Amino acid sequence: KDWKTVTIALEGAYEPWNLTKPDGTLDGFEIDLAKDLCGRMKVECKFIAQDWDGMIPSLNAGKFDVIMDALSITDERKQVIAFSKPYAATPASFAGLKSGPLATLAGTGTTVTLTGDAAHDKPVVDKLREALKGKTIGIQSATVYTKFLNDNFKDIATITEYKTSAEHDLDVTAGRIDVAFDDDTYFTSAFAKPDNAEMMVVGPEIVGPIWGEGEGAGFRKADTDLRDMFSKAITDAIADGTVKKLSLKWFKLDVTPVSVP
Amino acid sequence: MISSFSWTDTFFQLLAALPNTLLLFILSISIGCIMALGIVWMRMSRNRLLSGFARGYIFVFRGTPLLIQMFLLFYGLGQFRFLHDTPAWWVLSSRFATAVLALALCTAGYSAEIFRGGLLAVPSREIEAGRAIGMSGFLLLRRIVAPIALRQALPAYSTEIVLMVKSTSLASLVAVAEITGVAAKIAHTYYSSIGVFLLAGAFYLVINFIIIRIVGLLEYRLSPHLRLMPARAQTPRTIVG
Amino acid sequence: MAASSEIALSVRNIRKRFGQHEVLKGISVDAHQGDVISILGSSGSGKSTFLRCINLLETPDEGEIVVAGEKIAMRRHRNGQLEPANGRQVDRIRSEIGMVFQSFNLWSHMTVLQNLIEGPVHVQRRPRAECIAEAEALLERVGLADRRHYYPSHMSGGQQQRAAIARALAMRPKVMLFDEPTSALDPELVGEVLRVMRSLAEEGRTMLVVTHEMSFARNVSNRVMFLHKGEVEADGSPDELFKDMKSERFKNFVSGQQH
Amino acid sequence: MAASSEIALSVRNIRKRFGQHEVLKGISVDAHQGDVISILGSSGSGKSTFLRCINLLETPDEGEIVVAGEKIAMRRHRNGQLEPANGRQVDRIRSEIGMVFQSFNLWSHMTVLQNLIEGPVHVQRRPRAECIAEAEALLERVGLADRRHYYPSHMSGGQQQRAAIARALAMRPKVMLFDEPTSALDPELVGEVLRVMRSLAEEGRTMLVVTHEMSFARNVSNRVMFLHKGEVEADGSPDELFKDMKSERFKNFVSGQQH
Amino acid sequence: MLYLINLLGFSKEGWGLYLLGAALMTVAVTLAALVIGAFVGSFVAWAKLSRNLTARIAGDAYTTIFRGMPELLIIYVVFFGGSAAVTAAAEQFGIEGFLGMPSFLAGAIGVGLISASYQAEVFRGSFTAIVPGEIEAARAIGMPRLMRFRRIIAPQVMRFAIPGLGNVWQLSLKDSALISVTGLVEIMNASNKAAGSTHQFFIFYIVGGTLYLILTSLSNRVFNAGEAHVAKSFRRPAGMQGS
Ligand SMILES: Nc1ncnc2c1ncn2[C@@H]1O[C@H](COP(=O)(O)OP(=O)(O)OP(=O)(O)O)[C@@H](O)[C@H]1O
Ligand SMILES: Nc1ncnc2c1ncn2[C@@H]1O[C@H](COP(=O)(O)OP(=O)(O)OP(=O)(O)O)[C@@H](O)[C@H]1O
Ligand SMILES: [Mg+2]
Ligand SMILES: [Mg+2]
Repeated sequence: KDWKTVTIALEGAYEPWNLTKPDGTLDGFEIDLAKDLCGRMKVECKFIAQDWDGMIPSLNAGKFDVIMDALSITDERKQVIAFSKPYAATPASFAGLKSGPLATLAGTGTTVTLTGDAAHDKPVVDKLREALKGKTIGIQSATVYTKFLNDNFKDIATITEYKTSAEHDLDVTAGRIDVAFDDDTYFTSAFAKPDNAEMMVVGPEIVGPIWGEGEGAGFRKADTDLRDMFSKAITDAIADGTVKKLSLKWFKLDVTPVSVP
Repeated sequence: MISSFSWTDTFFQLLAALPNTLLLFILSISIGCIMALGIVWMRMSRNRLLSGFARGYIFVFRGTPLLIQMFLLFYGLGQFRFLHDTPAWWVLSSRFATAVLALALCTAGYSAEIFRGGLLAVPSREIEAGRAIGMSGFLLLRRIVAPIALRQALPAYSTEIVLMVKSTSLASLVAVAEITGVAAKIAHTYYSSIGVFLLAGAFYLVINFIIIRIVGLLEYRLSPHLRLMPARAQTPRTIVG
Repeated sequence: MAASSEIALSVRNIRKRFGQHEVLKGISVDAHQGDVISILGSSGSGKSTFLRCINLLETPDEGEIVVAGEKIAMRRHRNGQLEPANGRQVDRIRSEIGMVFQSFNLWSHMTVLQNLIEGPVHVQRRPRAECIAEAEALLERVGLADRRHYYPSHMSGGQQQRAAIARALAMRPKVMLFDEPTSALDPELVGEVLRVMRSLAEEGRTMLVVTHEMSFARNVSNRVMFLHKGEVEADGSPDELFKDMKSERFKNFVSGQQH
Repeated sequence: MAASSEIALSVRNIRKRFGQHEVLKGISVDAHQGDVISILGSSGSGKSTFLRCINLLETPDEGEIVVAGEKIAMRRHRNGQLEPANGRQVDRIRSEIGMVFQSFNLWSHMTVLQNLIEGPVHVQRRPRAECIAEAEALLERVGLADRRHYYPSHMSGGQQQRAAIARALAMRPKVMLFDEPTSALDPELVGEVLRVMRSLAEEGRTMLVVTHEMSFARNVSNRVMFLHKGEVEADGSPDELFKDMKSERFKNFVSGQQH
Repeated sequence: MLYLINLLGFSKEGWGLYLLGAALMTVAVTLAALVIGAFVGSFVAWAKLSRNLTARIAGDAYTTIFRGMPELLIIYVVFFGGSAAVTAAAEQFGIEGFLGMPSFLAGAIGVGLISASYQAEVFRGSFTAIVPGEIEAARAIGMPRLMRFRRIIAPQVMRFAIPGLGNVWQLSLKDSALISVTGLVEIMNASNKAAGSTHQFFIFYIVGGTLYLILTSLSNRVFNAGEAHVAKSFRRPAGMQGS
C-alpha cells in the first residue's frame, strides 16, 4: 500500500505526552514528535483523539493507522499489534506525601538501574522492601509496573490497582494509601499542579531494561511497511537529537531510549 | 516469560469477582430502596421544607452521572483532612462502603421518582374509599396505596434494579475488584477487549435475566385482578393480609 | 321509625364551588338519631358533592359539620381554603360514618371478602376471625356468599354495588351515607336492599340516602330533602312533600316530565 | 313500533363461561329491524355479558352472531378458544352497533365533546365541523350543553351516563345495545331518556336494552326477555309476560319480593 | 479565583467554549437517542403486551438483553459492528478501506436501543394503569387496532408515563457519557480531556456535573410542564397533590 496520509490516534488527555487544548486541538510531546516523523517520511499526518478503552479495537477495525499514546512495548501487546522502535524510555518512581513517614525514604534524588535479573537487582529491592513493609502501594492497572510490584512487594505490602494515574495521586493525598508508583514524566507534570502540592517523589528513580524496551508506536500487524517507515524515522530522530530536544521541552528530562538495538 | 491469554483463566477470574458485585448490588439496592421511601414521603409531603429538600435531592442525584458522584464522594471528600477525625471517615476510608453509599444515594433518587409515578397512577376512587372509612397516613399508604402503586411501579422499578446491577461496575473507579474492573484489567493486559468484555457482559446478563424473571413472577402474583379468570382455582388459597 | 331527639349529625351552611361553578350554596341539615333522610334532586344538583362534603372527602368552602355532638375542627389555610385542623379527629369520625359511593369504589387489588374485612381489621383493629365471620354473614345477606373470593373486576355491576353496601355495613357505622345504593339493582334486589336499610333504621342508625327511588323516599324515609341547583328547594316529611307538592319543581321532578 | 320483518340482528346459541362458572348457557335471539327488546334479569344473571358477547367484547365459547344478514366469521384458536377470524370485519360491524356501558367507560383524557366526536371523526371519517354540530345538538338533547368542555372525572354520575348515551348515538348506529342506561338518572331524566329511545325506535333502529325499569319494559319495548342463571326463562311481548306471569320466577322478580 | 475564571472562561486559554459545545453535543445525541428509543420502545412494549407468544418472547428477549447487558458493550457492538457492516457494504460498491460509522450516529443508535428497552417497560407499566373499560369503549365503536392505539391508548399511556419517561431521559443523558469511547466530544469526554490535559480533576468533574445538572433542570421544566398539562383530566383526592 502506498502511504500518502496516515491517521494517528492519541488519547488527548495524558499531559504532557499528549493533551487537548481548550480550542479542541491536540498538542504534547507525541504530537510534536509525530509531526517531525511525518516530515521525515514525507506523508501527511492526521490526528484523532480516541478514548483509551476503544484504542486497540479501533486500530484493528481500521478507524486509524497508528497509536502514539505512551504505549509501552510489552510481549502481551505484541500478540495483538505490531510496534515500531521505541521513541522513549522513561524512569519510574514512588511518590508519597511530603509530610508522610516515607518522605525520608533512602535514595531519594538518586537514580538506580534495574535489569530484571534478580541477582543484580537484589540490593536495591531489599532496601525498598524494608521501607515499604506493611504499606499500601497504588499503581495504574495493566501497566509494565504491575509485574515488578507484584513480584517484589506483594508479600509484604498491599497493592491497589487504579484505572488511571490521577486516582492513585488523589488517594495518596486523601491518606488512603501510602505511596503511588508511576512514570516519572507523569509525576513531574502532576506535581506542578496545586492539587498535588503536598506530594513528592520518594526513593530512587528506577531506570533500565526492567521496564522493557520503552514506549513505541503501535500498528496493525499487517502494516509492516508502515511500521518500518516509522522505525526508520524514529532512529533518525533519535540520532539527530530531535527526540532529546522535544523531551526536554515537554518533560524537563531526557527520555531518549538508551540503547537502540 | 509471556503469560498468555486463556479463556478459562479469564472466566475464573471473573467468577472470583462475582461475590463482590453481588454484595455491592444487594447492599446498595436495599439501602437505596429504604432511602427512596423516605424521600418520596418527603416529596409528597405538604411541608415545603421537606418537599423542597426531596426535590433538591432527586434533582442532584438523578441529574449527574454516577461516575462523577462516586468520584467526588470518594476522592473529593477524601481531600478534606478534617473528615478523617469524624465518624464519616469510617465509611469514607473503606472503598467498599463508599461504593455502596454512592450507589445507594444515586438509586434512591431514581427510585423515589419511580415510586412517585406509581403513586400517581393509583385510582383516586379507591383512595377515597379508604379515607371514607377513616384510613389516613401510613395505614392508607400501607393497605391501599402501596399495594396498587407497587403494582404500577414494578415494571419501572425492575429497570432500576437491573441498572443497579450494571452500575456496580463503576465501583472499579474506586478500586473495588468487581467484575468489570477485573475484566478491564485483563482486557488491557492482553488487548482482546471485546471478547473479555463480552464474557463479562454475559455475567451481567445472567444475573439480570434471573432478576427480571423474579420480578416478572412477582408482578404476575400481584395482579390477579387484572387477569382473566383462570379455568382452575377460582378461590385463592390464602387471604393475603 | 320515630326519630329520637338526639342529634346524630348536624351540617350547617355548607358551601362548595368547583372553579366558577358554585355547586352547593349553603346547605344545612340536622339528622336526629334514627332519622332516614332521602336526598332527592336532579342529576348534577350536588347530591353526591353534599354527601362527600359531610365526611370531608370534598373540603367545603364554608360551613361546619357536627357528628354526635362533636364539631369537626376546621382551619383556614394560607391560600384561603378551609381544611381540617386535626387529621386524627377526621379519621376517627370517618370511621364512624359509613359511605356507599355512587361508583362503588371497591379496592381493585382485593377480593370481595378482603374488601369487607379491611376496615374492621385494620382501622378498628377488631379480631380477624370475628370480622371474617361477620363479613360472611353480611355477604350472605346481600346474596354474594358465593362471590366472596372474586375480585371486583370479575363481578357484575349489581354485585359490585352490593359488595360496596356490605363493605360500608361491615364498619358498623352510626351514620350511613348512601349514594344511590340501588341504582344497579334489579327490582327484586332493590326490595331486598331496602329491607336491609329499613332494619338498620329500626336499630337506630342514622341514614342519609341519595336516591331516585320515589318509593323509598315515600315509604322508608321519615324526611325528604329536595336539592335544586345547590339549594334546598323543599324539605319535610314525605307525606307533606308528596301530598302537597307545593314546589312546582318538585312536582315536575317526581312526575318525570321535563319542565 | 311495529317491527319490520327484516332481521337486523340474530344471535344463535351463545355460551360463555368464566373459569368454572358458566354464565351464558346457550342464548338465542332474533331482533327484527325496529324491534326494542328489553332484557330483564336479576343481578349476575348474565345480561351484561350477553350484550358484551354480541359485539364481541367478550368472545363467546360457542354460538354465532349475524348482523344485518352478515355472519361474523369466527375460527377456533389452537387452545380451543373461539376467536374472530377477521379483525376488519369485526371493526366494521362494531361501528354499526352502538353500546352504552353499564359503567359508562368515558375516555378520561378527553372532554365530553371530544368523547362524542371521537368515533364519527376518526372511525367514520365524517367532516369534523358536521360532527361537532351534531354532537352539540345531542348534548343539548340530553341536557349537557353547558358541560361540553368538562372532563368525565369532573362530572356527576348522571351526567356521565348521559354523556355515554350521547356518545353512542353520535355514531348513528343501526343497532343499539343499552346496558342499564337510566340507572344513574333521576325520574325526570329517566323520562327524557326514554323519550329519546322511543324516538329512535320510531326511526326504525333496533335496540336491545338491559333495564330494571319495568315501566320501560312494559310501555316502550315490543318484546321482553327474562334471563335467569344464564338461560332465557321467559320471552315474549310485554303484554303476554306481564299479564300472564306464567313464570313463577318472573313474578317474584317483578314484584320485588325475595323468593 | 482569577485562575478559575481563566480556566473556565471563554477566552483562548479558557475551556468554556469547548465544554459548551460538548454540552450541546450531549443534548443533540440524547434527543436523537430518545426519538429512536420511543419508536423502537413502543414496538417492544406492544410485543410484550401482545397475545402472540412469539411476539411476547421476542419482546422479552429484547428488554432482557438490552437492559441486562452493560451499556458500554452495546455501544461497542453498535459502533464496531456498525462500522464493519458499513465497510463491508462499501466494498460491494468497490470503495476501498475503512468507512467509519459516524460516531454521532453510532452513539445515538446505541443509546437509543438501550433507551428503547427502558421506554418499553415504562409504556407497559402505564398501559396497565388504563381503565380497561375505556379501551373496550373504543373497541365497541369499531376503532381499528392502530387507531385505538393512536387515539385512546397512546395519549393515556403518555399521561401516566411522563414521570417514568423523565427517568429514561435522565438515564439516556448519562448513557450518552459512554459514547466517549467512540470519540464523540460530549460532556464526559470533554471533561476527561480537560482534566487530563490540565491535571485539574476536581474542577472539571464538578464542572461536568454542573453541566449535567443544568441540562437536568432544563429538561425537568419540560417534564413538569407536561405533567401539569395532562393533570387537567385527572382527579386527585385532596391532600395527594403530586407537585
Ligand atoms: N371477567 C369476569 N371473570 C369472571 N367472572 C365474571 C367476569 N365478568 C362477569 N363475571 C360473572 O358473570 C356473571 C354475570 O355477570 P354480568 O355482568 O353479565 O351480570 P349482569 O346480569 O349484567 O348483572 P348486573 O345486573 O348486576 O349488572 C356474574 O356472576 C359475574 O360474577
Ligand atoms: N371535581 C369536580 N370538578 C368540577 N366540577 C365538578 C366536580 N365534581 C362535580 N362537579 C360538578 O358539580 C355538580 C354536582 O355534582 P354531583 O356529583 O354532586 O351531582 P349529583 O347531584 O350527585 O348528580 P347525579 O345524580 O348525576 O349523581 C355537577 O354539575 C358536576 O359537573
Ligand atoms: Mg351523584
Ligand atoms: Mg350488568
